[in-house]
Amino acid sequence: ACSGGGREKTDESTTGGGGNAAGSSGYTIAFITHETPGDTFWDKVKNGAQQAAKDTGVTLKYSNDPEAPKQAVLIQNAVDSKVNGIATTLVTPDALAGAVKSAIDAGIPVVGFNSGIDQYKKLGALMYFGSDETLAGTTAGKRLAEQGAKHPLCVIQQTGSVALEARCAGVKSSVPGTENIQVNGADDAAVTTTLQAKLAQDKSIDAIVTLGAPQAIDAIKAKDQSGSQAKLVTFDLNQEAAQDIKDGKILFSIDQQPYVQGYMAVTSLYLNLKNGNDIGGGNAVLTGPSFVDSSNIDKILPFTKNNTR
Amino acid sequence: MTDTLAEHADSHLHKGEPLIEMDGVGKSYGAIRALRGINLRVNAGEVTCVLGDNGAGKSTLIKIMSGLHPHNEGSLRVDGAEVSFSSPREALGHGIATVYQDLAVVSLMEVWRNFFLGSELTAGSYPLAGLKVKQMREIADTELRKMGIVVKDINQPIGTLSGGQRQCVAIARAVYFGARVLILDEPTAALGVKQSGVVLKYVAAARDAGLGVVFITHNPHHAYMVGDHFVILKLGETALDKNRQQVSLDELTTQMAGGDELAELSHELGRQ
Amino acid sequence: MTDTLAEHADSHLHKGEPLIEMDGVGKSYGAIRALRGINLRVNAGEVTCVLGDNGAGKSTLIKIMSGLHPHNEGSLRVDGAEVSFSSPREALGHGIATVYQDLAVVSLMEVWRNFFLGSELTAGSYPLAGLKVKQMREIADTELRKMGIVVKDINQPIGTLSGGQRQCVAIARAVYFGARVLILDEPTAALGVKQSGVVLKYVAAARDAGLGVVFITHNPHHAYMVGDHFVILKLGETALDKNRQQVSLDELTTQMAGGDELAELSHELGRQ
Amino acid sequence: MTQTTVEAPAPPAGRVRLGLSNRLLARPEIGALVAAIIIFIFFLILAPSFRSAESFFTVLYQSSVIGIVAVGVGLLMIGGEFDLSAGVIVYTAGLANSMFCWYFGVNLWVGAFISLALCLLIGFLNGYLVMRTGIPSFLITLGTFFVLQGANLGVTKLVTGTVSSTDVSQIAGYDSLGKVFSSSFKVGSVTIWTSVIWWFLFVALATWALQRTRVGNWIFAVGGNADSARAVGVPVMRTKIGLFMTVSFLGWFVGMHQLYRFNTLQAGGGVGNEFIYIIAAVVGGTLLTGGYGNAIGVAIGAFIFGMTSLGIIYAGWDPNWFKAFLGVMLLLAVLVNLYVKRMSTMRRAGS
Amino acid sequence: MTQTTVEAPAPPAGRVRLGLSNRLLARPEIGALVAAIIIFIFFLILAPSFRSAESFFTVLYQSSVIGIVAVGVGLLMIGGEFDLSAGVIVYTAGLANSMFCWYFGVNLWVGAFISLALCLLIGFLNGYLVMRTGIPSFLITLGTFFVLQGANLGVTKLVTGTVSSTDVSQIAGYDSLGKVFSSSFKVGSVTIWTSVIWWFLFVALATWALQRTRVGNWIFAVGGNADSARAVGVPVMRTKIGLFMTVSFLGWFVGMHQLYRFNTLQAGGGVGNEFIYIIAAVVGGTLLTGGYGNAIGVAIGAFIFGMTSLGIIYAGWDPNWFKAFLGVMLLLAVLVNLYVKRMSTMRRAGS
Ligand SMILES: Nc1ncnc2c1ncn2[C@@H]1O[C@H](COP(=O)(O)OP(=O)(O)OP(=O)(O)O)[C@@H](O)[C@H]1O
Ligand SMILES: Nc1ncnc2c1ncn2[C@@H]1O[C@H](COP(=O)(O)OP(=O)(O)OP(=O)(O)O)[C@@H](O)[C@H]1O
Ligand SMILES: [Mg+2]
Ligand SMILES: [Mg+2]
Repeated sequence: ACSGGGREKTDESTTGGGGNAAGSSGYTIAFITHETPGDTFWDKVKNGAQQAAKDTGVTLKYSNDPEAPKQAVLIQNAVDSKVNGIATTLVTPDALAGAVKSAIDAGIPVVGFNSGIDQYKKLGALMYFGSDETLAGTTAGKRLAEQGAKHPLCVIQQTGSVALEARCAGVKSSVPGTENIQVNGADDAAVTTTLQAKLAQDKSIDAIVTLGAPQAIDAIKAKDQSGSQAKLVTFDLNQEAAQDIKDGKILFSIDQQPYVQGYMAVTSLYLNLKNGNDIGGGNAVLTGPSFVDSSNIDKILPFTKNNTR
Repeated sequence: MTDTLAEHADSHLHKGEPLIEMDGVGKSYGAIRALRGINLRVNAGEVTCVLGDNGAGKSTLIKIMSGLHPHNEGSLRVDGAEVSFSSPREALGHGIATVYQDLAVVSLMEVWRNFFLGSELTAGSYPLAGLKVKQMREIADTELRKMGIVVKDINQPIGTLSGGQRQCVAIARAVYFGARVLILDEPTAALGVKQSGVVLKYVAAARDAGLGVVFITHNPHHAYMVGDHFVILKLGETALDKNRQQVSLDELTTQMAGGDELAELSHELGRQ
Repeated sequence: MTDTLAEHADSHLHKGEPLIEMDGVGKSYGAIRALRGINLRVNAGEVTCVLGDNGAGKSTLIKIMSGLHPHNEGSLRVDGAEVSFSSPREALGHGIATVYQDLAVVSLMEVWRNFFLGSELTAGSYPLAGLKVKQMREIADTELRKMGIVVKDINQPIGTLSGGQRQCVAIARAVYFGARVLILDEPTAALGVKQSGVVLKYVAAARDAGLGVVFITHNPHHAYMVGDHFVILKLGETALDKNRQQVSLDELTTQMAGGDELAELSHELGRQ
Repeated sequence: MTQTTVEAPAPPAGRVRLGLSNRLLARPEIGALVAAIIIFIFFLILAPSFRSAESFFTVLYQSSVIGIVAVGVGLLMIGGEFDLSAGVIVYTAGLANSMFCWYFGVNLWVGAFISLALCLLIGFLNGYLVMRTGIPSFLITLGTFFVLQGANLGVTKLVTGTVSSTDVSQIAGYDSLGKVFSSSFKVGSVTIWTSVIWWFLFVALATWALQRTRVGNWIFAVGGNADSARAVGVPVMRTKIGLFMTVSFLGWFVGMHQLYRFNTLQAGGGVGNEFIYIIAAVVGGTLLTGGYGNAIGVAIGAFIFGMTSLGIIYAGWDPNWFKAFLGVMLLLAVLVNLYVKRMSTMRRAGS
Repeated sequence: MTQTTVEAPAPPAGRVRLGLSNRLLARPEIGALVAAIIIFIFFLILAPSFRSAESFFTVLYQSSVIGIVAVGVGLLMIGGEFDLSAGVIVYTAGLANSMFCWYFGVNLWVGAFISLALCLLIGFLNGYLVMRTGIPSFLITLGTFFVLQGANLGVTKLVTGTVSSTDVSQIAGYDSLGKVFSSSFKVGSVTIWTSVIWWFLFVALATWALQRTRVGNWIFAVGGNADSARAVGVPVMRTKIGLFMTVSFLGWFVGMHQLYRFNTLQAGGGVGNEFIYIIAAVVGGTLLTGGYGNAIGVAIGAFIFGMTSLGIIYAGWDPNWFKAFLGVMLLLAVLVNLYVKRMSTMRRAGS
């Protein structure tokens, strides 16, 4: 019995097709993030890195821990494993400085990505690919302000996360009326009811900024329930969120192009090892922020289905 | 009392017929050998007294009969058929009810719930059948009163009763549910003179109703008052196995004390 | 035995001098009144027997003396000074050692650790002082052997001992640490004839060493063998309070049974 | 046959009949109820936007999503065991249903039943391993928790290539399943979710089972003293395994609700909720060591948790301090519960 | 004075002297040790990059950070209580020190002592509330956990305006404190952190205290049966409060290490670690219900956890399945531990 809505059976792996076997170039690269497991954003970063590893024939070792001290141990772990290069996020640069230094002392090139744009040079990382969380927030805030938002609600789905707080701080710097709220990102029902409660408590909220695509979906549900007219914008994308942008339920998304972050971090290390290249010529390479809205969603929608945007 | 025992006793019991037979039964905890080569018969309408020093293996013996621990050696037959109980539930299914020395009560549960635990009265037999709560409360209360125990509130947690009162609940329960065999491990240890008397009467009544009774006690007077058959254990082995006709109270006392220490004691204390 | 008691007994004890005095003591659990208007003296060199039915309040009475529960009414004096113990530790500090009915042992701990629990032998007095492990093992072993209990391994958890063996550890401990007053709550209940004899000898020895002894038992024979003074409780109140000179064994038995039920029982069972 | 008789003594004085108010006070859930009312009034006073029927039903909805699983967890805790996998199994259930049907293109009902079978199997395994190995359930279910968490992520990634399940709203069976598990209706301006009604039903069933059935008796017994229970003939193993399976059944139920309400599920969801269930049970008066508690109390506990966590939002307090407020409120609830219970035993005994 | 004498009976046969191998097998930590060795060999075979001294010391370092607090948590669990605030208190300690000194511009040593006092106070409060109210420690410390979590975030935001503390490396006292809490030295190519040495020291101290001191005896007793312990004169309240304070002292110690190694701390850190400590203790053979366990076992448990979580990464296994691997390894460790313990009691009894 075949029902509609299922998998499109002809649709074979789109990211496959040709390329090198992993490991064929002989390099091993450690790829370390502060991901909380199961996050859609990081999934795309990982996808980019894996694709790059495939394209360049590099063996990729992915690991992650949201707590800085543990991330430092993961970097140490990579050094012990004598990898050829390390790509790491630098969300807490001060805390990671020691570990990065020990990698550099061991002669392993380090590339920063996603966060740490101001400090990566100081720490001794060669290159940087990413946006800047504060900058992304500021840009989003500016565009919201243009739309007339005075009192946005910034939804933090992981308590105490430095990166998420920076995004909200950015929004606030553009729209001083910004207010933060903490939700339990691991439970959609809890996110929805918390937002419902907040919208009921403060009727003057005229915009919601979610910091992850799944929370944007929950926010739509909460808006429906509480009859709020607040505008909704989000960071990052997934298939549903992209569809909602197309449907006009989400105003726009601030896309940092996570796939590019992962892809470039690996590729740049490969090029550096192989060819001594220095992408960006000593300056950070920005992967965002770029806006996804009704004007360009049609072009982007197919890519979100591949989980590459 | 009469009612209870008569009502619940299996009506097919014939006095003297063997209910439980043990042949060369042995039991080890890990490698501590607590019991070895025990031969014992529990007959309908008779009281078998098991006596012995502390640590002799009495409790271990009755735990085998009641299905709490399986035996390692020898054979155990119930009604002629060889069994090895895997749980006390099976033993209860054969009408074997036990009072354990280390009380099997659940402190936080009400007195009446403890009384009926594992043998609840229900409106049907399926697990979610409703309990006949009122009836159970009444029965528990009545049975306890027969032993001279009046609890202030049958709904109070059994943990708030005194040691002896708790013991009485365990005894009343076993008497009520023991249809064929009643096993009592030092039931009178924590009891006052009056309650002890009641228990002895119960034992006699059970015997008279045709049940097989196994009675463990350290009190030779109590044992001799009701026993038909006496087994003394020593370090896990049978040291004496005699019928009432073959042994006198004095002999029993002496054997239990492992010599004539008691007489010596009275002498030594120099008071009598 | 002699050594232990003589060694540990407070040398300032004078026979007949009051160690514990209770005046109109009462105790309620929540609003259940377990005890009321109790007057009791525990004298040096005398054995005070407390007798009574199940639930009469005997254990409650001794728990007050040993500091486990504070009393609600009346006054408790130790060595003439009014006290209200806030913990058993304080009572122990006054040389009052107790054997509780619901055994105060920690199942998972080794036999010797249980023996010395709360009164460890250490190289110094500060809390992190090293334990004299070897010595403690030896003493525990010796004291148990004196009671006729030989455990296979003094390092085994006390939970693996039989009920009676555990009781013996508790008694041996109290005897060893009781410097002035020894309180025993149904110590012989779980014990065999031989071990009961040993306990009675201990009681006598403690008395002779000048200690005050409080002895709770349901066995009138045991009580009369060693007692100097008899108190019977009934529903939390004193029902009888007599010296040895004023009461005979038969009278005591009759009183404990609440009438002449025991004789009637023997008759009824029709066996004697 | 009867030569000896024992006569029952005359009924003495001192037998207690409790008055209505005392009988009420003696109920074990009364403490939690009083705590809930105090917190409720507290938020009514402090949070103006809390004072509407809509808010109340939002709180009820949130409580029901916690409360349905918490009832099972509460029963299990009364039975003396823990289940740390109760949080993730909700997502396992939803993910299994959604991905199975998407991958094989079958009706969602088929997937729902397969998911149910899977959950019951997990519950059975939890219970069986606990009983067979003698390893504490805390550890066994911690293992299951990790394994399910890993499998949720690993399998989802394998099947869909992303870390969330695909949208089920276009697959056959979606509408009927949605009706069963996640419909809502309006009464005036208020939205009432059927999950709330299901929650009440489960609580009522659990209450009745605990108090009025043989199985309930067994649950108290195995939690209070498993050895004693076994000795008097309670089938300890069956009872405990049944409890584990009850938890996973209820987890499955909420998983269905989440799936059909949100259409897609994140593979990393549910982590941390296992403790919310335990908190609800304990705040509702369940003893952590087993053998004591009741289903209504657990429901009130879930309500207290849901009300507090949303109430802080309704009150508009500084979100940075959210957890601190939550902690203080929970401690207060437990203290009130304890205090009322003490009072009630005093009065009961005294009457 | 002595008229009556009791003679000791002649020593009978059957007294047991254990052989060396049996004495070894009888030690309670042997099960955990065997499990650790099996997992170690397992990773040696499967993960090439695990086979270096550097990796081993990285694992040791990671284990020490878990292990130091876990020793305290293990002692507390032997004493029959839980501390769920043990994870966040590490960060509370570090944050308090760093922000106090930054805000008031004082020497870091002053802040370190103030932070120590604060932690000891929290530990004391935990213990005091547990003993006084009779509410289970699980709940009380859950409350503390929430409160500290909220306060960490709230205060940090208030003081620094961000969610991490400011860099301490420029404040006076940084170098000397760094020497004490987070220095390292090189032996060949291997970096050895002093935290590993501190960990060994604390384990040795705890082992000795448990086995050879009066306090150790009390800890076992209050955990095994608090009522019985009280009845024979053990100061239960003092012992338990002391245990809670030990945990918070060790939490403070690790907090200092984190601060002086990483210079800044995230305000949201430490959440979830409380369970890692408990897991380490339980994998190391500590009984969840109290009264049994030992410090070396807990240390081995921490090592197993550290080794497994890093070993999976050294082996380069699919990170999506990380948790699943972790769960399976932990279950295996517990099973091996149990199996060895059973074997050893058999042999011990049999000898
Ligand atoms: N679970 C157990 N593990 C190890 N040894 C045990 C266990 N239970 C009992 N034993 C040992 O088996 C022997 C017999 O114990 P049992 O309890 O049968 O004695 P008993 O005759 O009932 O003694 P008492 O009169 O003191 O109750 C004792 O030496 C005891 O230490
Ligand atoms: N913790 C408690 N809470 C409430 N009631 C209690 C408590 N402990 C004892 N009681 C009640 O107090 C009364 C006296 O109990 P106690 O234990 O002192 O009796 P006892 O004389 O020692 O009896 P036994 O001979 O059976 O040991 C009993 O009615 C008992 O139910
Ligand atoms: Mg016995
Ligand atoms: Mg008593």
